[in-house]
Amino acid sequence: MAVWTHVGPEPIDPAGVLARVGSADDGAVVLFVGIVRNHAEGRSVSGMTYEAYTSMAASELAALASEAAERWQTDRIAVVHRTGALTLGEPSVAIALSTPHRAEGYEASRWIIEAIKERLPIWKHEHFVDGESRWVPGRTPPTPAAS
Amino acid sequence: MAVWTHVGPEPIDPAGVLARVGSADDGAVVLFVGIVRNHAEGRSVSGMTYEAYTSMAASELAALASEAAERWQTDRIAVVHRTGALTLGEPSVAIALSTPHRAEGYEASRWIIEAIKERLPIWKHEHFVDGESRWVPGRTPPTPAAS
Amino acid sequence: MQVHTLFFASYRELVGVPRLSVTLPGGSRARELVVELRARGAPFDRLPERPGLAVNEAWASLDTELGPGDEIAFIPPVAGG
Amino acid sequence: MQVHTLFFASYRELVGVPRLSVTLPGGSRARELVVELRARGAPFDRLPERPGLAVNEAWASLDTELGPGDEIAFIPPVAGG
Repeated sequence: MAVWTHVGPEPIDPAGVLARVGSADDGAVVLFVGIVRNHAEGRSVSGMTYEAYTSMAASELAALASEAAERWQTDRIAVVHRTGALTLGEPSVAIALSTPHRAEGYEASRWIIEAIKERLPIWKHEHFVDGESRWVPGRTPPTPAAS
Repeated sequence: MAVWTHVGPEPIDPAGVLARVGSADDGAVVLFVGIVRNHAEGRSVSGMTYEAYTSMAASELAALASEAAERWQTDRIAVVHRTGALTLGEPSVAIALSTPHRAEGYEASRWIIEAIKERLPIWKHEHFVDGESRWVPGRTPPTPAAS
Repeated sequence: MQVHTLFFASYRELVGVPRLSVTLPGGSRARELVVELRARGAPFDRLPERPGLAVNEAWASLDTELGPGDEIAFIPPVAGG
Repeated sequence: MQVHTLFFASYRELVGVPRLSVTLPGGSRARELVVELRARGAPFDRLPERPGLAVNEAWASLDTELGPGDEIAFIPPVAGG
């Protein structure tokens, strides 16, 4: 088994991501799926376009999944982030992992989605039903430690 | 949509449980799957038999899922617990739910699996590779508040 | 009055049967049922003095009052999940 | 030396182009690139003085030293997930 990650425009099949993890050593599987929802801050949303610096997002995602693998001692991790125009209800991100015990599974899953939001060079353009759109406010990207 | 729960001997299909949740109002889906693993406390396990007070386990599971639904304000919850003889790697429990935001999804999922372990009248008979078996040590069942 | 007992998992193995009907005086509480069973000697005296209990599929205590036809389950420490 | 800049999302919209090659003195740091671009006036003066940066797909700062052919991305606040 090995850590698997992908960034790209292909539709995400959560069950397929789920099928990439699990082992006879593991007692717990946790899957997180982020989906495009129909409202944001009280406004009706019609869709979301994900722009990415794809090559860097892919290497950052691989790096953070490896960090999680080392920290929680499991290589049964699969993470995919979608790019491009998504309609309501479509998955934008899916994180599947399996671990011997459940506590570490929930922890690792949560850590990965937070790290994705902090470290992946990806941006969301939110389209509202009223025809307006905006870049979703994001987080200051990381800077390297002073050398 | 409505809370769905089941206790019974049918094999669990995690993708099918996952498919029962999700809504255009929700931005997050969390699935937890508990599986029979090949070791426990350093011993090799060959399988696990789940005995249940099935009718009561079913009503307790429905009750705790409804509690979670009220507490986290989502009726997109599906939970199934299996009974009978399971082989290594088979799911014993699956919990799928969707919520507007991810924090509540992880919280609700974790709360449900802990409540299952505290409140469902279910027992595990663990079979070891060396031929021995034992009832897995459990938790003192709840007692009603003094009236 | 007659009540119906159920024994699960390790308690079922202890007493050797999964169920048993018991006659008790009217107005008995669960405590009286446990005492009555344990007084029968082996194998029922292997049951704990204060087992986990459910009456009619609801969690109960030794103080829970019983009625005719009630189903009383003896519940060992639970281990679902 | 020549370096290659990339502008994403809101920064791409601000400057109107997704990429641009820029000639800088050898030994320049990212700071000099930002200053050079902003000095060009509209629309480049809309870029912030301290944008998020990546050099060759690694997170960088204004102090990061640049080399010939480097790819420098201007990274607005990120919002994946």
